[in-house]
Amino acid sequence: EDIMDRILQRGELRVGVQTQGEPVSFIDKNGDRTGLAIDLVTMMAKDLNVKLVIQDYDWKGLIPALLADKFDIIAADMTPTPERTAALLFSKPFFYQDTIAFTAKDKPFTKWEDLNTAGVSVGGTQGGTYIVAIKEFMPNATAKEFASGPASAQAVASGRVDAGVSSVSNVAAYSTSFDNLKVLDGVITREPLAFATRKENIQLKFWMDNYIDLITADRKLDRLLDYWWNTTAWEKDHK
Amino acid sequence: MIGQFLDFLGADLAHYWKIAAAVMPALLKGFVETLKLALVGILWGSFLGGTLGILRGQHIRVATPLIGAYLHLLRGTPFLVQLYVIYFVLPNTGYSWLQWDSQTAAFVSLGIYTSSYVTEIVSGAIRAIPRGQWEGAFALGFNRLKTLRLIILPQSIGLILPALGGVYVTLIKATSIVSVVGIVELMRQADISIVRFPGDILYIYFLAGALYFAFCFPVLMIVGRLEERSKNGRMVRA
Amino acid sequence: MDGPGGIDLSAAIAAPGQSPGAISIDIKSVKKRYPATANSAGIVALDDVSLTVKSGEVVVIIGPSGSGKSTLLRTINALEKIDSGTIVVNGDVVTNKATDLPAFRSKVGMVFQHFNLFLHKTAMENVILPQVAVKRRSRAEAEANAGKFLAKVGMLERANNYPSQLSGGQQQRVAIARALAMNPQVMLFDEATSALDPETVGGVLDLMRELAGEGMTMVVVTHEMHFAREVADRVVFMDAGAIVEMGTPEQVFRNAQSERTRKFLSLVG
Amino acid sequence: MDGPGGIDLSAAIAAPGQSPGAISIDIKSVKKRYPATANSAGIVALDDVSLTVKSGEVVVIIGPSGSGKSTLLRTINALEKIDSGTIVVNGDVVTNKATDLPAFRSKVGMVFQHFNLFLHKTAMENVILPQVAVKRRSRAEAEANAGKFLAKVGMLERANNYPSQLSGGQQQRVAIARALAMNPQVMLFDEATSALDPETVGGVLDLMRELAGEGMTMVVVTHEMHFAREVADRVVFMDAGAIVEMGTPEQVFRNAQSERTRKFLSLVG
Amino acid sequence: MGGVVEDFVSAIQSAYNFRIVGQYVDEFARGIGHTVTAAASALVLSLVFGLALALMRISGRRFLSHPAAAYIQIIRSTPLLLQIYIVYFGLPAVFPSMGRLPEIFLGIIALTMHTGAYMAEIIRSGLLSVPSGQREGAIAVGMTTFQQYRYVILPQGIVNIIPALLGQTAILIKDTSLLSLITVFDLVSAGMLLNSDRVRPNEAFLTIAAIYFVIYLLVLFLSRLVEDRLAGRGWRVPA
Ligand SMILES: Nc1ncnc2c1ncn2[C@@H]1O[C@H](COP(=O)(O)OP(=O)(O)OP(=O)(O)O)[C@@H](O)[C@H]1O
Ligand SMILES: Nc1ncnc2c1ncn2[C@@H]1O[C@H](COP(=O)(O)OP(=O)(O)OP(=O)(O)O)[C@@H](O)[C@H]1O
Ligand SMILES: [Mg+2]
Ligand SMILES: [Mg+2]
Repeated sequence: EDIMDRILQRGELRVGVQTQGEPVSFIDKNGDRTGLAIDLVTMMAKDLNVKLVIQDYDWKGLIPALLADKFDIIAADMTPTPERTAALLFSKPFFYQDTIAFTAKDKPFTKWEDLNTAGVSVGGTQGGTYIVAIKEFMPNATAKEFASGPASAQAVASGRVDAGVSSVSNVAAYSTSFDNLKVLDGVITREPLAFATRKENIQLKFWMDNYIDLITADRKLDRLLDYWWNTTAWEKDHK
Repeated sequence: MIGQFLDFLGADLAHYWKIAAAVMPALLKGFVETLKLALVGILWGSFLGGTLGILRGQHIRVATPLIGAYLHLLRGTPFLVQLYVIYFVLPNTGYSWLQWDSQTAAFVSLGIYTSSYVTEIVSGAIRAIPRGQWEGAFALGFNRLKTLRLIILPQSIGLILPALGGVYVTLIKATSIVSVVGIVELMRQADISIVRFPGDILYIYFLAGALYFAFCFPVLMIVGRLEERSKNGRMVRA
Repeated sequence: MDGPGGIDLSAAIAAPGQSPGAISIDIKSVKKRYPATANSAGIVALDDVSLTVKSGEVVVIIGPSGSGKSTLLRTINALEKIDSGTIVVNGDVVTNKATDLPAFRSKVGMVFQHFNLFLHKTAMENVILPQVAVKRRSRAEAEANAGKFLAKVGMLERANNYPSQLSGGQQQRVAIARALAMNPQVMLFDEATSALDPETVGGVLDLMRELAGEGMTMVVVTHEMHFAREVADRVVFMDAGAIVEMGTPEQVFRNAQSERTRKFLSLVG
Repeated sequence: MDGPGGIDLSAAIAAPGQSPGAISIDIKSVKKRYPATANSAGIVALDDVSLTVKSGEVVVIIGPSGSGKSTLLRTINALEKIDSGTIVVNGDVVTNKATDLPAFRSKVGMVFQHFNLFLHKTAMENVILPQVAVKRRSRAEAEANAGKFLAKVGMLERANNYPSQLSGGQQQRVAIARALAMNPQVMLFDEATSALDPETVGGVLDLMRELAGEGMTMVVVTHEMHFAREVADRVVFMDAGAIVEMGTPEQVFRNAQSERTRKFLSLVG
Repeated sequence: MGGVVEDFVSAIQSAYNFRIVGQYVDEFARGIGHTVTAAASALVLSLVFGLALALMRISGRRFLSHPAAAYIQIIRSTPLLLQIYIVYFGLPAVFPSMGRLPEIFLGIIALTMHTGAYMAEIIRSGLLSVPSGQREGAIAVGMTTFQQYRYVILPQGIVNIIPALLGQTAILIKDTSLLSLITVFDLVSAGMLLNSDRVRPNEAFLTIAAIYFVIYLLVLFLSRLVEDRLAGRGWRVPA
């Protein structure tokens, strides 16, 4: 029996998310879960005529839960790396996110390449691709893995590490919260974001690919990106 | 950190007030969830641990080593992994009755985890009661169960309660791990709130800490009182 | 003894169907071995011991430390399992697996060297609890009984004290009241006075003397030779797990047959 | 006593500068009150007690339970603080705050009713430890000494047993060896035999008798009237925190002045 | 026959792939190193610190016992996570020279402060469990207070609480995983790295569990050794 049949029979699309931050997936001022990824899966469920069921997991639990069939797809900032793609099926990327670096205002660095120096410590989030980026693009610096993005930002702000690496959107949020942070010039890497599902759910993967093609074609995706990403329009509704 | 506190005393009171107002509802919701988890863990863990502890306190040939293995296995592995096995691995065994939702899995694993500590405490306390108390009761015609219920347990309770207090507050650490199976308790609510206000990470953890304190402190106080009572009162031994 | 001693115990003693002179305790060829453990070699604590006690009789067991006196006494109410032999007490075959031991033990009173009062209960409650829990008496009846026996041993005034608030002699008297309140057919005493200071020993011995006088069947392990001489109907001398000498106090103390007995008596007397 | 007793103790006894007959222990007007607690009223344990003990003298203290015998003995080596009065032992003013109590106590041997051997050490190590830790003797010297005194008390064969593997009498003999190995100027015994069974009491009393014979200054609390009569140079009878009677054994046992003493002796004798 | 064995091996390999775990040997070794270092140092330090607190509590002097009691109560009433963050972000703010101490060092301080409070309560009960006669025996032979503890009270008291100390040590070993919050790469971090790189939760979680369990068994074995040594071949015969 195919996964799509099961979703239709159940009448539920079960989605696993994590709370990685604005504007991809977060809890807004009203206590509602929202963000770009959430809007996307909401649209998917609506177009399938099924109910959307969202389950929130800690990063440690997200992959095991998907593999144990607790839900159908992961809608989080999960990058389809070659290793992961060997174990999961990813949809086409629906979005590319820039990875950048930030530091404290009193630090002498101006562009991210300055960080690639022996003795410089750079913080990122555990198990995330930011750490991979630090190790790959700043081999001379020391990578420090924090449990969460905010912890790494706090560490930069309080001088525990020299700089941090995160997504453009996260860094934007950190710079408004800490008044002594600055963004370093240059984009370190671009991360594609995609939905993931279990290996055997082949039809669901194709369905998602097709769906992304469709909403690209009819520009619904562009409108969403304009709202969530290219402008700050979302802030007055949710912040 | 100290700087933050100085700010707190100074100009930024309004800022902290705003953050507290924004995150407290979520934290309180998480706190209720944490209390629920702790309570279930305490009840199940005490019941299961009490039963196993009583059995282990008796020197029964097969039960004692078996319970010992149970206890060491649970104490030797992290709660995170126990939870993982119960929620993610057991369902793959194919028995439908092992397919628990995250709430049930969390309750079951917290209960089992707590029981491993309670077992040790109860069996230790029972063994600490002088043999003469058993013999005195046997000689009067008490059977094993009656002796336990009327003589041994009432006397060991003074040893059990203080130690239980320690376990109950340690259990709190475990409740913060169940977010792995998708339960949003206090620590998870704090983490989610921090994503909204990344600049106030310490302050938000501090607020969460205050809520934990509101659970732990009374538990330890009550236990301390009970300990004092069992010392001062009638239980003075020669 | 400082309490009033005027209450008659005959109600507590006259066990149904036990006419004085009938055999009350019958111990036949009992063997008991403590197996070796990591720290100690195995030991034969009782080596083919036989003894009968008649109803109303007072048998006193004496002997050196480690000779098996306590072990023998404790086998009578099955606190120790034996390896072979039989023990019958007033018709109950103690050594029979089918025997309901708790029910049987409730008919045998035992008094220990270290009293073994329930530490979390007052003197009064120590006497009430077994009556209610084991004999299923009503609380009112148990209380009345407890009052009676505590008065008997002179402990009524201190009925509300916890064991830790009583002297050794006082605790031992409560322990005796607790045993008596169960209306035992037989009383067993294991060095009931050796944890007491010399002045209070007297009171407890007086109480035991009084019980004996009222016709209670008693087996008493003691180091008090005066008491043995004066109160015993029969004296048993044990050594190394065996009964070496047995007879009237006169026979054992004046005219012991074995060298071992004479040596022991010379050291202790 | 079953061990060889032929070792001379004079080395352990002759305290420098203590000629026989000089005052060794001088207790003057000592008062001691245990304050009231939640569970008990306050009690005057020692009420203006004075007593001198000469070097080489054996003083035996008798009296009913709770009369203050232990308290008096324990004040001599400052195990109990006193409220007023002075105590001087061989020139050390025990009641002076400046006195180095540990150093002083190492010159006084004390033997307890419950032995208080270190449970986690063998008999041998019990005797060695205080010599090394307190007297700072070399291990070799301490071992030689320990062997000597264990032999003296007849416990050399069991030197490697833990206290829990020894009978009461054996433990008490080790405790005496432990005290003697410190070369004390004075020995204090608090009911050294009352936790022992009657047969083993003899051995320990023999050992104390021997010590007395060799000229050790001793203060002995005991319930053994035979021993008091035979060994004491002086007998002290205490009641309710006060010394009621004091004199030679003859005077106290045959010819007690006070009614209380006579009553006590009639009950215990 | 061979077929059956192969089937069995491949069934196991699909549930737990040794080859993949083998590729992370270096990471696990690094994680074990940090976990063991942190746990062992914090164990020793918290025993010393706990002993000091316990002695203060039973000293009978208010100016010692009250602060100790308050400290113990407060530490036990607040989450370890908060204590770790306070030490990590707070300590360097007070002592700037500590700003660049290795994270594991600060982690050990935090674990010691936390575990010390629990150890204190256990040690206190152990000290109180030594019969008063033992102390009197020591006093009477002229031991100073220090010698009484050193030679008599501590050796005996510790034997009584070895099971409780073992239990607390088991908790401590697992608590070291919280140091990953402040970038210490521990055993759990190694597992989580495998989990997010390779999407193989079984390999991650079960390996962690097995290694922790081995460490625990070693500690259990050590505690038996200590018990045997202190308890000498059976001085503790039940009364
Ligand atoms: N639970 C036990 N395990 C092993 N050996 C035991 C046990 N109880 C008693 N024994 C041994 O059995 C023998 C008889 O012991 P028992 O207690 O009957 O002697 P006793 O005559 O009562 O001595 P005492 O006068 O010292 O009380 C002794 O050698 C004793 O060490
Ligand atoms: N630590 C204490 N606190 C309060 N009261 C005490 C304490 N120790 C002894 N007493 C009381 O002081 C009095 C004298 O006690 P002490 O132990 O000196 O008597 P004793 O003559 O040695 O008696 P026994 O023969 O029973 O040993 C008793 O009433 C006793 O209850
Ligand atoms: Mg006995
Ligand atoms: Mg005394």
